[in-house]
Parts: sequence; structure tokens; C-alpha cells
Amino acid sequence: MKIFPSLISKEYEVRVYSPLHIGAGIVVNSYPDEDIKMLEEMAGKVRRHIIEMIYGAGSGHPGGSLSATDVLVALYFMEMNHKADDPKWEDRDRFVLSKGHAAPTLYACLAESGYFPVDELKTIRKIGSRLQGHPDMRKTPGVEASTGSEGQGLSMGIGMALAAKLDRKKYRTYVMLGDGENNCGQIWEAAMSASQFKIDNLVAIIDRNKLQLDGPTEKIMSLEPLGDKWKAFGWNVIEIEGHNFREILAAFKKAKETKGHPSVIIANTIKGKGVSFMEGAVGFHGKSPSKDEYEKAMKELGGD
Amino acid sequence: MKIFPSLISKEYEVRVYSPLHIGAGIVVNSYPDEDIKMLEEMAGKVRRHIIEMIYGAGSGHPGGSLSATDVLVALYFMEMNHKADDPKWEDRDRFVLSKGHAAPTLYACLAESGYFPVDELKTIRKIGSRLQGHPDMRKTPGVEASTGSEGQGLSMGIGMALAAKLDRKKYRTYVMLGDGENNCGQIWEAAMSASQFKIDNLVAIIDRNKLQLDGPTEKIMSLEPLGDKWKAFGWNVIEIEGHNFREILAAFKKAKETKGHPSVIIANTIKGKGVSFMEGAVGFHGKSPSKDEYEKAMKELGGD
Amino acid sequence: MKKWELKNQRDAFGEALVELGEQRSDIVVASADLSCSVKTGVFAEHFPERHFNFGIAEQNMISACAGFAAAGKTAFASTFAIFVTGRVYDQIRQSVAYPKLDVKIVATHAGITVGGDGATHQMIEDLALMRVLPNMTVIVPADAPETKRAVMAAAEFKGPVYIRLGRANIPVCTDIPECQDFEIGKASIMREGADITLVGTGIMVAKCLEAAEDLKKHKIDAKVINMSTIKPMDEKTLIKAARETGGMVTAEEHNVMVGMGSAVAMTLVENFHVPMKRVGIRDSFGESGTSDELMEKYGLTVDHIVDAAHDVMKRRGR
Amino acid sequence: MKKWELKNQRDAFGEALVELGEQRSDIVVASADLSCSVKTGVFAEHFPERHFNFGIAEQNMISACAGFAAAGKTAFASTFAIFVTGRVYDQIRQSVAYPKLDVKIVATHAGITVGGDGATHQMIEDLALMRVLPNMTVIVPADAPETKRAVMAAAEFKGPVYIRLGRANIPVCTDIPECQDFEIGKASIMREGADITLVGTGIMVAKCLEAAEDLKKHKIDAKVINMSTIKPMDEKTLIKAARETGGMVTAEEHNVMVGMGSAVAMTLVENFHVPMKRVGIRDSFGESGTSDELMEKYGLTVDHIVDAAHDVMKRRGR
Ligand SMILES: Cc1ncc(C[n+]2csc(CCOP(=O)(O)OP(=O)(O)O)c2C)c(N)n1
Ligand SMILES: Cc1ncc(C[n+]2csc(CCOP(=O)(O)OP(=O)(O)O)c2C)c(N)n1
Ligand SMILES: [Mg+2]
Ligand SMILES: [Mg+2]
Repeated sequence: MKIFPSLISKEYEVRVYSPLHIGAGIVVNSYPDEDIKMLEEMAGKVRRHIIEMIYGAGSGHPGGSLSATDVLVALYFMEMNHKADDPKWEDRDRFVLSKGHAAPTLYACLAESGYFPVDELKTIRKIGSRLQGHPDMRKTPGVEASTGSEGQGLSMGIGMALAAKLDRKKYRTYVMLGDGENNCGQIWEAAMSASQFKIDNLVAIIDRNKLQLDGPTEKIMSLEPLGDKWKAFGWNVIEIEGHNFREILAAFKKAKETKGHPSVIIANTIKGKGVSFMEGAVGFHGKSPSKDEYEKAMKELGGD
Repeated sequence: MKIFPSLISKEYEVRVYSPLHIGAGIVVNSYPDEDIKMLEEMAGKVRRHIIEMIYGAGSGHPGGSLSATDVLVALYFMEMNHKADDPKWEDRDRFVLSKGHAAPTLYACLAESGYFPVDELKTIRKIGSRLQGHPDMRKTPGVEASTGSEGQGLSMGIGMALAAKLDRKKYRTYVMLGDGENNCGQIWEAAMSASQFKIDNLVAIIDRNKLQLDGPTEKIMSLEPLGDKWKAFGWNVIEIEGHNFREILAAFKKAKETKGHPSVIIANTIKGKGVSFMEGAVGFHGKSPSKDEYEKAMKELGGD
Repeated sequence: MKKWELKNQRDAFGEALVELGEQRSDIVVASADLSCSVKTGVFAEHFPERHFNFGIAEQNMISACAGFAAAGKTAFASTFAIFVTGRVYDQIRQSVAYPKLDVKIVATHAGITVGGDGATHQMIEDLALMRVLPNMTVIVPADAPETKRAVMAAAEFKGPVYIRLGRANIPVCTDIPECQDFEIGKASIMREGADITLVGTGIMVAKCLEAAEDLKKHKIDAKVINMSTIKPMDEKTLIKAARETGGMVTAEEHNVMVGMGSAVAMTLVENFHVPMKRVGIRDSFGESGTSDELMEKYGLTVDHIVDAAHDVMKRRGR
Repeated sequence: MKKWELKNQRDAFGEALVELGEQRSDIVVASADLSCSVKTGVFAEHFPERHFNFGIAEQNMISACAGFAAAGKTAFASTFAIFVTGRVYDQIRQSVAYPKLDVKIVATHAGITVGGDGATHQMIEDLALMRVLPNMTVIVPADAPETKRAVMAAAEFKGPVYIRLGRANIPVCTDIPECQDFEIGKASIMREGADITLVGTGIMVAKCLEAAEDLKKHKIDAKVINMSTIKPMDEKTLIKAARETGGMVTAEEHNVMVGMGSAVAMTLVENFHVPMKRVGIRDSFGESGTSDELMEKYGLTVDHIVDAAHDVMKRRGR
């Protein structure tokens, strides 16, 4: 499903850093401003859903949900082939939200794509709901993997991507990781094997918001030089600004062009993006806003 | 304990590759040939013990035991401060054999150091023995950590090295890893944290024998560029020929001089080293030799 | 119904850690990017140099604690129950339990009372995992004060200990003389009774006490046992109670397949078999919801205990 | 004593995999640097493109198999029991069991019969770990032929399955009509008897049969049940046997704290309680030694079963 099909064949321009590529660095393309604006509007809508969901549930993870929003909007409304009216369509691209605590972002994208009524979003975390606190592939249409325990999604993506190759299918698999999640050893097991198996139909996206639960990643468990780590594990590394749709889309394109290696997109983001007092605030990793905060957040996000 | 104390203050010469060091590359020193020869003779003795133990037990891991021999001999008979008559001496250097299946090498070094009678070596893997199939710190004097499930020893070493710092003790911690063991995610969790905690009293040694259980590492789960991986994880990387005592000792020295970073020594070795038909033979990863093979091996190793 | 005072087990844990830190310089504490939630952060504030945050790398944390212990420290490792048991079972087994090292694993956010986070965060199997491990001692304090006593006792004890705590504020029920001297391996009788024994652990102890009140109305006089050590189990107290009351109900916020109740069942069949019934989660994962909704849905209320007791009485023809 | 034919369960597993590979193109197989030992290598020879060796990275292997299953494959993941249960418990839980994905975990080298490698390689807790997992089916075939039948049945079955195999060559005891139609969840009665029931699983089934012969000499007529599915447990057959014989002995190469015997105990106390005794490893790690020495030392011989049976008979006053 391409919500904004007009974008597909357009050119766009962006700087991409891709160590495995000779001559990589600049991709010249351009998207019409008005189409990018449509994506941006969708992102605003998704962010408002996130705040409403978490406020309504009284718990959840706003920070990492907001930082991941633009990448997910780009995936669901532009990059991925998928059909809301046929969630199990065999040829659909797969998305695994390895950082499962950003479930609100995923649910908002799925609802806005038409997998279930937007109205159902408010049932998140409530008993009996199809929208669990962390993604549940058995309960929610459109959710491809059950996640929540960090570190496992990239491996799942590897299984899916290898299955695509076995079945000679064209679908691609996208996995979003938290940056803190890069602490998990299993990520590096997966990284090593994806390169070993030459899984070039797999794209990992790191939501590089520089915060994990207890504080800044570079203070808790330093990740830098992060790109060098992935490169040394055999990946094609693309580094972008993760709130810029032109860069996000360029990165997906670059990844698609890369053969023989898996690609990782390091998306530099801001935790809590879009809500001033949540931006870069470690306290909003896993806390629901108060009533005042809720109202202020909605206003900033252009809600009424 | 320095079995060959005459070596301690001598100069030696060797090429060392150490990416984190400015000006690294060459360390000029030299050891008297006759002292190196004594280490070589001890290595021969240890290798003969290994073959006898595994043949006597009818099971065990000759390949990785033989490749690790020279590094362990250098540690136990030259590099480490330890006392066989006081195994719990507080200031002793620690050694963790993370690749626990090379237990025979460790046991031979401990016995030859005097921790227990050399004669006891033949009880390995027998019921009631203090010498278990994999190292058991509760049963065997001199064994610092219980290992066997790969991937855990570096983390243990981190705890020991941090404890030394807390206690303001000078002892150093050495951990030997298999190269295949680098597949384990926990190794990379440990690698990341050792660098985060700036544990410069910790040295990891990778027995880079290019084989894991199912075949060549580069075929099963490719590790290269291995040095780049460790460097990207914040380690001081030293690459040496792991059967050359001059290089081994120079590497330990180089590691000791490195402040603020943990050091990893990639010791390029030959699996099965010293027994022609075991060298590079994947079949001898975990198989005891037949009677004929045993006799041939002992002969090649200078046994009678 | 008695109005309980509510307190948080995690706070009690944090408090105990600080006291221990003051008393003993050989105490070190390890976290895994959840130091605020599990209250090791409180220790970190007081003793920053003895607190180590391993990030989201629980395996490394556990084996590193084994290294600490091998070097003479008493190490506390703490994070959510879901991440400090199954995620690291092999590390606990090989690095800690097998060499009997002095590592204390304190799991918070155990059980379905975790609430909204859902099944992926609701650990209902940890007692099985820790019980089956040779050399492991397993403690489930009934409330906040007992948590503090248990943590202090665990620090005193030489060897691996697992302590299970919840997330929520829970009733204080151990403010009675019988519970003041916490002894590992010793169950406490919270209420005497002659007709049936209710054995609770953790959050379910207070519920057993409430159930006993309820049963009194039906002229059933229930003994209540707080089984705060799951392993080693206080078989003596159990067998005595079985003899005296002739029937037993167990209650735990855990999968009944292999939890405290199954340990009780084994003790009974091999020693003095009486009819019993287990209250607990019947072999299914949890889900999102409020604590109370989930306790109701998964069969963990006072009423469930009362019903189970009636059931056992009926099987005995009474 | 009957002279048993000895066969290897791993060979049977390899054979079954190749047959499955031929029958079904949706079968994929994953190894973790032990493909030769666990016989997935045989499948790899026939179907190299459908075999994936994940190296010494068991966690990645399990979650990747979940990904395979999510994409429509039936995935077999196999390595030593010690590395494919505790090492990856959280991965099995979250990636496989919770979403009920079609992943079959085949563990070889379970138990102390592993021998020389010692405690670190002797998995005696896996049945507890797998039993306590909701949605998991747990199978312990008694010998090589039953292994093949179990693997074929597991492939047919939709959802997560755990199969436990040993290392050694073991007696073929299921070459009887009662065992030919392997059905998951169905125990088979290997021998009728009126005085006591011996329930064995895995390698202990043949020993129960031998024990029954021995008991005959003492005029005790023992029924023998092969409990090849540990979960779901065939409670009907168990309860019926308890009613008919009034006493029970269980035997397993596993920690008795939380194994097959404890599952049987629970069924009994909650349904029809009879005296019972569990034969198994009494909550300690193993060690290096030969299989036979270890079976003797850790209480897993025919004599141990016979003694337990006498014990139960005595408790019943017979
Ligand atoms: C294995 C595991 N350990 C701990 C947690 C608890 N936890 C949830 S989110 C989080 C921090 C995640 O940081 P990051 O990956 O950077 O996510 P983001 O910043 O995008 O929210 C932690 C520790 C978990 N979900 N899984
Ligand atoms: C976690 C774990 N998985 C599997 C094994 C089984 N195993 C023992 S040795 C070995 C191969 C090790 O290869 P490497 O680390 O290169 O050791 P070396 O070549 O030095 O013998 C494997 C897979 C193990 N011991 N631990
Ligand atoms: Mg982050
Ligand atoms: Mg190797």
C-alpha cells in the first residue's frame, strides 16, 4: 500500500554515508515539497495518537514512540508494500518493531493505514484489547512479530528475510531497533549472521535517540563509534537525520540498491520528538503525561 | 610464580599491531634464546600431557587444547603472578579459560606449576576426579572460574577486574576465548562494557585457530575483520603469532602499558598445533585419538 | 475486611541495599538499564563506585557478578523478573549456581500484577526456573517489611539466592511477631486453624489471610502459612499442617504447572498425602490490564482461594 | 535380563529430518555449530539450501526460527539440550511460545548420560523449563524408533514443540504394538500390572520394564507406563492407573525437584492421591564419569526403581 503513490518515482536529494559503497556519499534526488508535507502531516497525526493512547492508558513509552514516528510513517505510508485489507498478503514487506515498547507508534500507523478502526487505539493496554502493551502478532492485525523483550527482533527479521529468499519472493524485511537495544548481545549475533548469510533483503533501522532507560547511551553504555561497529560486522551503514523524510526515503533507496550485504540505517533522532518538554528528557522514556502535560503536548502537536 | 624468573627483566623484540596506540607497531626487546627454549620445552611437555589425558579419558578436545598451549604456558610460567602453594593468594593474577573445553591445557599448566600432582592428570573426566571435563573452580585448585558453556568467561573476567580496581589491587585478569566463541552475543555485551568501564587491567586473548566445531570460522560464521570489530568496541587490539613466545610476551607487555582501555590479543594459532594430523583438522576438535594416533602423536611431540 | 496498609517491596529493597552498603564494603550492586525502576538507583546514589550499570545486557551482568563473587564480593544483580531469569538462565546456572558463588539475584516486577506492559513483561515461570536449579535458594517475601528482612538475610547467607518481588504497592501483612525473625527455609504460620491449611507466597499471603476470614463465616477454621522460602521448602511445617488439618490449598501469582504449589504437592505425596488444590495461573500467558482485573481474570482473588478451600473440604466429604 | 538392542536417538532424528525434507519443502533446519553431533548435518547434506548454521549463537538461532515460522516455514532448531533451553529460554518464550509459532526444538545430549563433559554439559532441568512455558508441548521419546515417530508427529502438529533426546545408544523398547501409533499427549502402557504403576520417560522406560521383571520375582505385579509426552500430560491414563494399582513410582533422568515426577504428583494430589515415590536426580548437578557410573551414583538404576517400588508398597502396608 502506498498512501501517497505520487511520490514513488520522484527524485530526491540527500546526503547518505555508506562505508561499504565505493562512491557513496551523495544521492541526488528530489521529492515535491507538497508530498513530503503529506508525510509530515501524517506524522503529526501519529504523534497525537501516541500521546492520546499513552495518556488514556496511564502508562506506556512516549519518548521512544515519538522518536520512531517519522521512520515508521515513511515505512507504512511510502516505502513498504502492504495491504490493510489483506494483512497476510504473501508478498507484503515485513516490519518488525524490535523495540516493542514503541507499540503506540506502530498501532497508530496500522490504524491510519486501515488495519483496524482508529477508534480502537484508545483500547491500548486495556484488558481484553487487541492492542497489548507490547506488540502481539496473534492479537493485532498487521503486527508481524511479538516483541517487548529487547534484542530479538533482528533475529526474527533474519528468519523472514531468509524465508523470502527460499521462496524466491521479492518482499523486504525492515527491523527497527532502539539504540540502547544495541547493548544486547543477541543483536550482534544477528548482525554477524545476517552478513554471513548475505541477507540483502533486510534493513535494520536504529532509532538513534541517544537515550536509553537510565540515561544517555554514551553515559550508560557507550555505543560510539556505532557505525564502525556495524561496518566491522559486515553491514552497509547509512547514517541519516531520522526526522527528515527526504533522508529517510533516500536511505531506504540506498539500502535497496545494496546487494550482497544487509543494510543498517542509523537514524539520528530526538527522543520525545515533537513535544518540547519530552524532547531529550529521560524521564519520559516510560511515563505517561499528567493531565496538564497531556494538554500541552497535544497543543504543541497541533491537536485541538 | 615465575618459573623462569631470569626472563623477567630481559628485552625482547616483536612486531605488535595495536590500532589504539599512536606509534604502535614495533616493540623492541629481546629474550635470551635459551630462556625461550625453556618455555618451548614446557609447551612440549604440556602438549604431551594433553594427548595422554584425552587418550586416557577416551574423550575430550585435542584441537583447541593444543592451539591454546603456548599462550597458557607463557601465562603460567612467565607472565602471571601466582603461587601454587597458595592458590587463593589475594594478589594473584587471574586466568579464566572461557573456552572451557581446553581444560586439559589448563590442568597440565596447573599440575606442572605444582597446584596438584602431575600424576593426577590421568584422572581427568573420570568419576570422582577433581579434574572435570570442563573447568570447575570448586573442585580444582588453581582454577579461577567454572566454564564450559561458551561466551561467559569474559564477563566473569570483567567482574574480577572491576573488583581489583575497587580493592586497589594490582592483579591483572586474563581471559582466553575461542575464535568461534566470538559468535556468542555475550562476548560483545562484555566487550562493550569493558570499554565503558575502562577496564585496563583486563586482557582477552583470542585463540584464533580459524576453526570452530562445524568447520572453518570463515565458512560457518565469518569473523573477519575481527580486529576491526574489537577496535570498534573500544578495545586496544594486538595481533600476534600465537605459537611464538616472543610475540606472546611482547603482547602481554603492550597490554600492560595500555591505560584506559581493555586489551585484546588476537593470537593466530593452528588448531591441533604440534601433531601433524591434528593440525587444521576439524575432526579433532572433540575426538580422542585412536591407539595408533596416540602413539604417533606422542612421538611427534617428543614423547617416548 | 481488614484495611491493609500498602507498601512497596522495591522501596524496601532499595532501603536494605543502602543499609548493607553502609555495613559492608564488600557489597556491590549491578543493574541493567532499569536502576530507577528496581531501586538499585538508590544504592547508586550512595555508593556510585560500587554500582555498575551493565545496560541492556543482562547476561553480561550475571556472569560479571559471578566474577565479582569469585573475587570476594557479595554481588546483588537486579532487574525485572522477566529479564533476570529466563534471559540469563544459562548464566545463572553455569556462572553462579554451579560454582555456588555469592550472587543475589533480586527480581522485581514479577507476575501479572505488572499490568499494562502485558504478557511479554509478566514473568510467571521464574519460580520453576529457579527451583529446578541445584544450589539455588528461592525467596518470595510476602510484603515490603519482609522484603527488607529477606534481603538482609540473603546478604548474610553464603551462596546464590533468588528473591522475587512485585511492582505494585501491596498489603503489609507480616507485622506480626511470628514474622519478625526471618529465617531462610522457615515458613511462618500467620494464623492457626484446624480444618484446612492455606499456603500462600508473596502477594497471595495477604489474600490467604482474607480468605481465612471469609471461611470463618462458613465455620471453616483455616490455618495460613506464609511460604516465604520456596526452596529449600519447609517440609516439616507443611507435613505437620497436613496432618493437623487434613487438606491444603496453595496460592501463588505464578503458573501452577510448576510453582510453589507443585513443590507442596510433591512434599505431600511423598510424605503425608492429603487432598489439595492449587490456586494460580493455569498455564497461560498474561495480558495487558490493571492488576486487579488481571488477578480476577487469571484466578488469583480471595474468592478463588475460598472456592478452592470449599472444594478440598468437599473432596474430604465435609 | 532381556538383551536389548541398542540404537541412537540422534540417528533416528537425522533420518526423520531427511524424510521430512523430502516430503515437505517448507521444512527448514537450524544448527548452532553442532550440526554433526546433533545430526542436522544429515539434513544439510541433502538440503543444503534449507539448512542454516548460526554458529555458536543459540539465541539468534531460536528467534530466527521464529521469523522462519512467521513467514510460513516449519523450523527445526537443534543443538545440545544445555544450549537450546536455558541459554535461550527468553527467546523461546517471547519469540516462539507466546506467539505459538511453528518451531520444533530438538535437544540432544540431555541428562547425565552425556558423561565425560561433566556438569556444565549435563542438562537435568530442561523439562521444568519447557513444562512451565505456556503453549509448549514437551516430548521425551523412550528410544530411537519412538524418536522418529515423535519427530514426524511434531512436524505434523501446529505450534511449538520441545523434544528431548540423549547422546548414548539406548535400548529399543517401543517395538511393541502399543507404541506404533505415536500420538502427542498419549501415554502408552508397556506392561499391564495390578499392584503398582511404574511411570518412566526417555531412557528410564526400559529400566522400568526391567524393574517390573525384577518385582515379579517378589510377587509384585507392576504396570509400566511410557510417559513420552510430558506436556500435555495424559492425566486420564495416570489417574486410571492410580485407581487400579494404588501406588506409583516415577523415573526420569532429570532433577526430580521439577520434572515429570512432579507433574505426576500434581495430577495425583488433585485427583486421586496414592502414595508415590520419584526416582531421579535429587537436586544436584552431575559430574564427569561414564554413563553407567553416573546412573549408579545419581540413583537412576533398575535397583533404584525396584527399591522405590518396595518403599511405596510398604507405605501402603503391603
Ligand atoms: C531484554 C530487555 N531488558 C530490559 C528491558 C526494559 N527496557 C524497556 S525499554 C528500555 C530502554 C530501551 O532503550 P532504547 O533501546 O534506546 O529505546 P528507546 O530509546 O528508543 O525508547 C529498557 C531497558 C527490555 N524491554 N528488554
Ligand atoms: C554456548 C555453547 N554452545 C555450544 C557449545 C559446544 N561447543 C563446544 S566447543 C565448540 C566450538 C568452539 O569453537 P572455538 O571457540 O573456536 O574453540 P576452539 O577452536 O579453540 O576449540 C562448540 C560449539 C558450547 N560449549 N557452548
Ligand atoms: Mg534510545
Ligand atoms: Mg577455534
